Amino acid sequence: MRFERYGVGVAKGMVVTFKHLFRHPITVQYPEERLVVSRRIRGNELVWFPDRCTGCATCAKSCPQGNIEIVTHIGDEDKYVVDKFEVDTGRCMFCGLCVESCPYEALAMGISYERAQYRRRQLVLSKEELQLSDIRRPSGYARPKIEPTLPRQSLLVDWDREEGGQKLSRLPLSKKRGRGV
Amino acid sequence: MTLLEQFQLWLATIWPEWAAYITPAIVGIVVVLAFVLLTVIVFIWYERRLLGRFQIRLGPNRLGPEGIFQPIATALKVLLKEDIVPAKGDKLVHWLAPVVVFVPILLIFAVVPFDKGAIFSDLNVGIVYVVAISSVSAVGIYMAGWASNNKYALIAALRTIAQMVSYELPVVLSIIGVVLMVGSLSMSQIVESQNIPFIILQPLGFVIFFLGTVAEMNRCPFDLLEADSEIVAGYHIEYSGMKFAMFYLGEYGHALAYSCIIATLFLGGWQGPLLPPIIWFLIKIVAVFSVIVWMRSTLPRLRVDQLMAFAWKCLLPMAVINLFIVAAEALWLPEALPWIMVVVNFAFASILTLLWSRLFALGGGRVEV
Amino acid sequence: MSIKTEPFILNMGPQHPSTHGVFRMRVTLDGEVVVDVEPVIGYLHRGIEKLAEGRTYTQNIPFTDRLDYLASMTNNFAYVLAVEKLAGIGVPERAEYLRIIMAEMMRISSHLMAVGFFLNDLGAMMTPVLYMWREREKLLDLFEMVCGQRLTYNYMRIGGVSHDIPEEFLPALKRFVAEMPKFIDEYDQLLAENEIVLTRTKGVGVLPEDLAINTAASGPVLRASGVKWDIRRADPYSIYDRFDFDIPVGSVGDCYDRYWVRIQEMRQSVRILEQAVAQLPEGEVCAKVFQLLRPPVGEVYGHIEAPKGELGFYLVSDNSIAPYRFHIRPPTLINLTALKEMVIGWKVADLVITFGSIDVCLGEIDR
Amino acid sequence: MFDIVFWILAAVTVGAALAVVFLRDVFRAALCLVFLFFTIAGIYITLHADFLAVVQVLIYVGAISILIIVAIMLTREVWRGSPSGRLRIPALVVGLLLLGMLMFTAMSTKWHISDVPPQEPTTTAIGAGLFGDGGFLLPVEIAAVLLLAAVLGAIVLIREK
Amino acid sequence: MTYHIPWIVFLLPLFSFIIISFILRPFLNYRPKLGGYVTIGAIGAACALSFWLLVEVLSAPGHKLEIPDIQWLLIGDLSIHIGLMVDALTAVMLIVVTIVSLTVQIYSQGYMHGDPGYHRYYAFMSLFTACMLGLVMADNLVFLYLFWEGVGLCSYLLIGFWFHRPAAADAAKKAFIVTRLGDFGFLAAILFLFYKTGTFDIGELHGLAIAGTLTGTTLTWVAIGIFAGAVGKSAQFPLHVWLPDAMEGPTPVSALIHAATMVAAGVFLVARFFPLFENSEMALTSVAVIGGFTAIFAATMGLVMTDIKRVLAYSTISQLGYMMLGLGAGGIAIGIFHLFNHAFFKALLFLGAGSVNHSTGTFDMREMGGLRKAMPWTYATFLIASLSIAGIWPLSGFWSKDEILVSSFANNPILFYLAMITVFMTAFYMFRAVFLTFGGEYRGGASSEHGSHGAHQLHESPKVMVIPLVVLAALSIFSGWLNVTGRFDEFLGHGEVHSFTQGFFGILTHPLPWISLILAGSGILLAYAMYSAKWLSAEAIGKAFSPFYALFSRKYWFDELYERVIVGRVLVDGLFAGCGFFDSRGVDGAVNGVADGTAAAGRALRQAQSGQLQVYAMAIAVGIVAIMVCFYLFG
Amino acid sequence: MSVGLEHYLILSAVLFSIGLYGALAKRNAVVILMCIEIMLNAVNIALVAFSRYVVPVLLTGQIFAIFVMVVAAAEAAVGIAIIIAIYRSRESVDVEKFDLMKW
Amino acid sequence: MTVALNGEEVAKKITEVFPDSVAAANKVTVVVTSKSLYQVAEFLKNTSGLDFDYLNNLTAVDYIDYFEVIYHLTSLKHNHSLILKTRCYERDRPIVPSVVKIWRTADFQEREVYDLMGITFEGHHNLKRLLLWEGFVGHPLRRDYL
Repeated sequence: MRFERYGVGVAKGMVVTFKHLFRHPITVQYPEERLVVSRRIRGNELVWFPDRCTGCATCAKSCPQGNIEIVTHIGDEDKYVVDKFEVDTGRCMFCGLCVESCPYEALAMGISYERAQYRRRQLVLSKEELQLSDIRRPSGYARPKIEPTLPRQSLLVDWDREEGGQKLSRLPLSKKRGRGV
Repeated sequence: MTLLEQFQLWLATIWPEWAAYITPAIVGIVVVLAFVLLTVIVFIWYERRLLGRFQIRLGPNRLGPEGIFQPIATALKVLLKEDIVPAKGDKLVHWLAPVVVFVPILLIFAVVPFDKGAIFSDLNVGIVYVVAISSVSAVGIYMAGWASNNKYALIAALRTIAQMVSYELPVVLSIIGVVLMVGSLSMSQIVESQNIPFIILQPLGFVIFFLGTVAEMNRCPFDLLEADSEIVAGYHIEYSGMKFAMFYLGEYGHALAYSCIIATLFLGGWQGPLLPPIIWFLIKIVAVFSVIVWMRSTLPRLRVDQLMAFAWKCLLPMAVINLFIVAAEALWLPEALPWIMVVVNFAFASILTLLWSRLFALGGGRVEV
Repeated sequence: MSIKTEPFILNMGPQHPSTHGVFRMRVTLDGEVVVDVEPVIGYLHRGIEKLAEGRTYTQNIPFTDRLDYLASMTNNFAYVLAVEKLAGIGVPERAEYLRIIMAEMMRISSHLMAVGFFLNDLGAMMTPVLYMWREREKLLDLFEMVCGQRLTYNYMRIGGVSHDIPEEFLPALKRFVAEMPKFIDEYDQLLAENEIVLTRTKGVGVLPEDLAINTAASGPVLRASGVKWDIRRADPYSIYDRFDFDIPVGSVGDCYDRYWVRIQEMRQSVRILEQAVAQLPEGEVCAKVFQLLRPPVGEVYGHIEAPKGELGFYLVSDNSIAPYRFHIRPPTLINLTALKEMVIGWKVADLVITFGSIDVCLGEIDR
Repeated sequence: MFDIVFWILAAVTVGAALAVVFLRDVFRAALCLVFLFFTIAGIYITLHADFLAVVQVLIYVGAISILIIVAIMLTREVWRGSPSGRLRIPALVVGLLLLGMLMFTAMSTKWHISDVPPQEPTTTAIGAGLFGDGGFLLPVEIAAVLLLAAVLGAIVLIREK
Repeated sequence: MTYHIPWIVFLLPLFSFIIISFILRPFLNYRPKLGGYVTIGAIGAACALSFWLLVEVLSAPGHKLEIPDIQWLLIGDLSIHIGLMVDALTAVMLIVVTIVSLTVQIYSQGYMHGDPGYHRYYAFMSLFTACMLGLVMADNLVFLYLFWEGVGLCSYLLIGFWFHRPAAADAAKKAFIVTRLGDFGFLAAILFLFYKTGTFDIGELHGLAIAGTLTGTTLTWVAIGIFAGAVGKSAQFPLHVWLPDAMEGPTPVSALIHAATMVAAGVFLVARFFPLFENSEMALTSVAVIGGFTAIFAATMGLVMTDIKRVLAYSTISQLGYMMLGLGAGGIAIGIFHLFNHAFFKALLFLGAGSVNHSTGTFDMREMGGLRKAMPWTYATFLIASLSIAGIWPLSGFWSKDEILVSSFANNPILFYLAMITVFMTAFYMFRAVFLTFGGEYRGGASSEHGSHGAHQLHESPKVMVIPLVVLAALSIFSGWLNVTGRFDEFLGHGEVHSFTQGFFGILTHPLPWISLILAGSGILLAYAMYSAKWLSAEAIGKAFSPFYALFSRKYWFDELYERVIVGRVLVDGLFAGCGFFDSRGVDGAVNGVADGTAAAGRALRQAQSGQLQVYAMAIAVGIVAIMVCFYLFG
Repeated sequence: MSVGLEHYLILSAVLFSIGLYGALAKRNAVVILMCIEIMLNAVNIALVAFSRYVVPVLLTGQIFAIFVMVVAAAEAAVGIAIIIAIYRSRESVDVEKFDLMKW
Repeated sequence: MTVALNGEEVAKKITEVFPDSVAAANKVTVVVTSKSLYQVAEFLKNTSGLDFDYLNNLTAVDYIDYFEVIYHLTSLKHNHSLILKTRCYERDRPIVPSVVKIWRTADFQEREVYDLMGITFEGHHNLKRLLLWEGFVGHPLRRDYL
């Protein structure tokens, strides 16, 4: 090594880190603070609307993993009645192809991201579990109608944006406690 | 006359001799240990927070106000972990190694003057004692690397030997520069004779000493013993639990000890205006430690041959030249005019830096195989 | 002068901080000097090529996400391009632009990781990684906004892209494009001139030009060796011929050149993004393509310039809904071919940084 | 006070020395040697030779023991242990005889013990003794040359042809 | 302060050597010029200080500076001092050495440019200069001898500078061995002198010689021994054979060492011990005779050489003979004055030859020619030097040479006639060289071998080489004028006023200069006739005088004589064979007898030698215990 | 009897004898080197003890001890170099296999 | 724009030098016999005007009747490309000469094909399984592997 620049390079780098010492950290204090996720978030669950579902199994066919298990019988009015609609979210890769392919918008991605479980079995979601509830809400992925109803995503690009001459050094966060957003 | 000796004299008037001899020793040990352990814990927290801020993170901030109790939680977590000894390792040596690393570091604090008279033992060979004792921990690191029966650890052990031995030379030579000015090896006298801190009088000596000690305590950019991207964690790769905690404490204790030594040798120790001396001393060690953390947050690591070349080709010759200059000045410059020395030494420091950056290369590194 | 020692074998990996995944190098060391290296791979082998033979063309898109997971959108892109070429499908104009915007954002994101972890391998204690992660997070936010995921996007579709971009996307992207050069300057200031970095990287792990071509190295690795070969220019796909950008070329082919080329490519990508954003037309984003696509019998080799090099898909169709043969030409596996020649005689630390400077992704190597 | 310290140190020293000789594991023997060096430094302190004690630690613990440990590593004889040779019994006899003679000499000789209290600190005195007038300046120079020659010799011996 | 100056003058080049070879070593790979700058700086400073010293000496009483000694060794009662003496002789020599050395070093910057041994060259040159300065300033014999050998060593190293060439290596060895023969005499003389007087101090020896304590045979033998050293170093007959071969070294080396300074050390040595010689008629006569004979002897060989450097080498031997003649016949001042002038013009001639070589790539005059146009500066300076060496009024050579002629005329007429013939020859061979080299048409240079030096590539040497030539040319013109009024003689302590010190033009009123000028002029004319105008055919003359030609060109078969007769017959066949016989029969017989007995005993005893360290250590330990037991039991 | 010169001398003698036994009896060359270091240290103890009790003013014994340390350092360096050099050619550090000096 | 050379023209050039080496050729590909593959590859790399110095991709397809090994070649100098193929019909032990000596890049790719498709490349210096472990039974990418 020849210090051809007398250590100027080292000093320059040290100046950069020193400058960062006075910048505001970008860390988010999860779980007290949460970033608002995208409106199109593909959270790790699915939401199934039984009333819209015709039991056509397009979703099951489009799934690359063959994760969706659907059992139907022909009920009244020559319509399929869904007996079993199970999704193994432990094997699901949340590609969203089932949601995209559903012709009746009966399936949607969820917006939740805290779905860790202690047992693999618990990741297999049954027909009842998949339905819309307080903790299971659909995201706007491939569902343009839902999309505008969701809150605006917090972006890191806006982190030190200046607004009205004032520098925002905080991310737009949702401070709500509890699961989901 | 240190405070402990005064205490001992006073005790001797009321207690039997042996008790008067032992009690102050115990009191001193307890005070120093308490200081070291407390400060180390604070330093661990401080480094993590500071490093976080350098990296635009927050650092630990959950436990206690500003996360001050995080090191304690970490320590608890580490203590509760399973103690693993490699099956083919040398169990006794594996157990001894952390002790051998940690104890010498504690011993260094025996001669650190925290305040006027506040020194555990004002040895008249204080600074040589520091150098001698700190070289012992190299043996400990070597033992750890050996006993782990792991190739990464062994590489680290070999690096230890090379690095510690190489960097000891420039460190000692730059210490001699200080000793020449003071005329004594005693740490308290070194502090007392610094009306102008030696960092101003001997800038080059300070830089050499600082870099040398950073290498001795294996901090970035000389942290080749632990180089996590190359040899994973080096010598403590096979350590866990309490024994790992000893190494961890030892590492920070080392940093603390050398911060103290740097503050004592070059920054004027506890001397300073207005504030009480102990506060000044703390400010100085924190400042030194902050610079070390700052370097760690910025600089990449040297390669092993460059590290050795840096010691032998850059630091050692510069230290020798610095020693000559200081010796000449100590001989010939009038005592009354220290500022001439400041000017001359700064000039020499910049000239030498320029020369060395122009003339010395640390070598290519490729070996024909 | 060297002291004679007996060489010993060190298994670097599969669990090692610097192997960027589960990669193993069986290294023969003489002291600290590398005498021999043999890469041992396959720890992440999932058999994607075999799996793909049993799935439809559309269903295979999510699998391509999992190749180079640091640049999954690019993998989508390469795959759908190959399928479109095989089946002769046209793509709407807006979709072309969106694809290129995504590909270039992906390139920046991938290079940020590559450079950051290269510097981390040098020992720079996570700081560059964290700084670069900050910019990468901004990009990931944008990706998430578009397709709802941060890592495996599954965004491209045969005939276009799956969704149009939301309205807040373009302002955010413009803002990113405006501030990104400033941050790249900051990276340069942080370590590009650092003496330690220069000493560690200059002349280390040199891949000479002829060897680079002979080992079919591609991407920044090839360009760092002084070969001005970029598929975006040499064999323009999609609409890359409409953009104005330079191809940074190294001179020596050492680790520093690879680092430098990546930094420069980020600047060029920002340039392309600026142009693409300015020209973005309105319109459809996906052509009408039958879900169970049956391309005519034939074969195709489609390749694009992925961030890590030439990413190729070789597809054989037998007019069924699933490809008859699905082969991926992974750039980083082939870039690794010359690893042994690059590191022999250097130290362990140089092996680590040379490996880091190649910028591998094990998801892609093992497939 | 010093008496107790001396007895403890002496016992530990002799124990460590015996361990060096009789331990089978060479690496542990070397560690015992390091320990021995330490205790000898302690013995120097009981003899009011503080500078020498520090130097003992610096040179023996910091340098020589590391050399020895490296040598053990490079020769890789640790697992083969440190067996005794054919000369075990004669060596024991000679050692004991020599010990007897030395102890007899030490006990029977009338030493001229000086009443002057020991000097402390010794650093300045040793410095003056080494470099002062009528001192050992020439031996110091020769020692320096010896060290240089030893280093060069070691390098020449170690380097590959 | 004045006392320090000689030391500084001596130490500057020495430090330059140390700095180049030990401190600058790591940088020289990428800063090759550094070595040259250091040397030039050191010698330049030494040169400036030498002038200061000269001024000091001029103003000092008795032209002698008192410099305190430093005790070096104390062996018993004998104390050897390191000391320097600066008197008039030393001051003159200092000037000569430093000026020539400085110009040569500057010249070498150009000449040695790009040589892989560039810094080695400068290191040796510095060392040589240091030794030479030490030699001329030494005030005792030990010191003197040390540097005497030192310059010999440097000469050896520099002749063999291109040691990969066998010729150079052989020449270096030859030079070293032949000069050792003379040094043997010198050493013997020193030891003998010490045995007789008990002192090494030159000043004291002078005193003893002048006071007459040292007389008779002792003095004569001592003087002859010292002169033997001088003969070796100054390449006088019969030890002249090494000098022509020494031309294998780099040309600047030839200029500095083998023309201007080291070879003149022999002359200096005789001058230094002149009080000893003065008191011995025989020694003085032998100096003169050897000198005079060498002068004409070498000149004859110079007539026929084709290698320009060899011509100059023989010319050097011849001129050194002149100096010896001057010393023997006239005294210190006359010999040294010729040394003084000769140093400049001979260095100039060599450097000129080097410059020619730089351009043509050869030293063979038959392949040169016509360089006058291509190298005007070299030509002009070479011509000045040639005129000067030929003794043309008013160039410097004229003044010193004719002074020698005058003094030899007064002293020994036979030598005077020989010297007169030499004047003619000198003029002839020098101008033969000038016309062959610079006149006529270019004959191809080294291109006949490898074609790299075509005529169109002829060029003047770079400035850094030309400037030293010009400086030396100026000195060759003017240095002789110092003695126009006899100042130089006076300075060197030469009492009698000479006929030659009668002013610039006054000299021309005497007949002798005219004779020598005519002789020199006819020599030049003959050379012109033969080699420039071609009135006479050189080949024809060569044929006509073929026995002489053969004799001259084979150098009187001296090399063969030494090789075959002395080394082959006398040493190998005679001495060595005799010794061998005695050794193999007498000594070996006795030894073998003893050895056989010993071997038998050894065979029995070696059983104890197991080769195992610990057994031996055990023996030692048992021995110690046994001794202690014995001590207690019986002591 | 309080600790005096004799005690130190006996300690020195004991250490020296142990070292001697080790140097004579062990087969591993490195261990022999270690034993030699013990012997040197024993000598040093004696020297310092003499210095303390016989000539406390002069400190000559301590100065001698320093020289002994210098020699010990040199000896360790050269000795280990020799051992390693032999190890390379003989693949062993067993002194009973070193019989190069035989006959 | 990379120009795909007409296979038939290239085939003509090849047959001029190596008759009987081309098994088939069409607009985009040249199929050569596996025996002459090495020579043809060398020819393609070293012939001026062709200069295929860059082997983009090497793979194999199992067509049940035969294996086809495909070489995608590019010339960086002229910016043109060619698809070279060879076929081997023995299902038990298909053998193709290795081109590692010509294009170093074939090292890993041939190993991969050997691993997954079971084609032996003769002359490869280190033909071991690449992705799967030693001792794995079968070659997964063959059509008959289940």
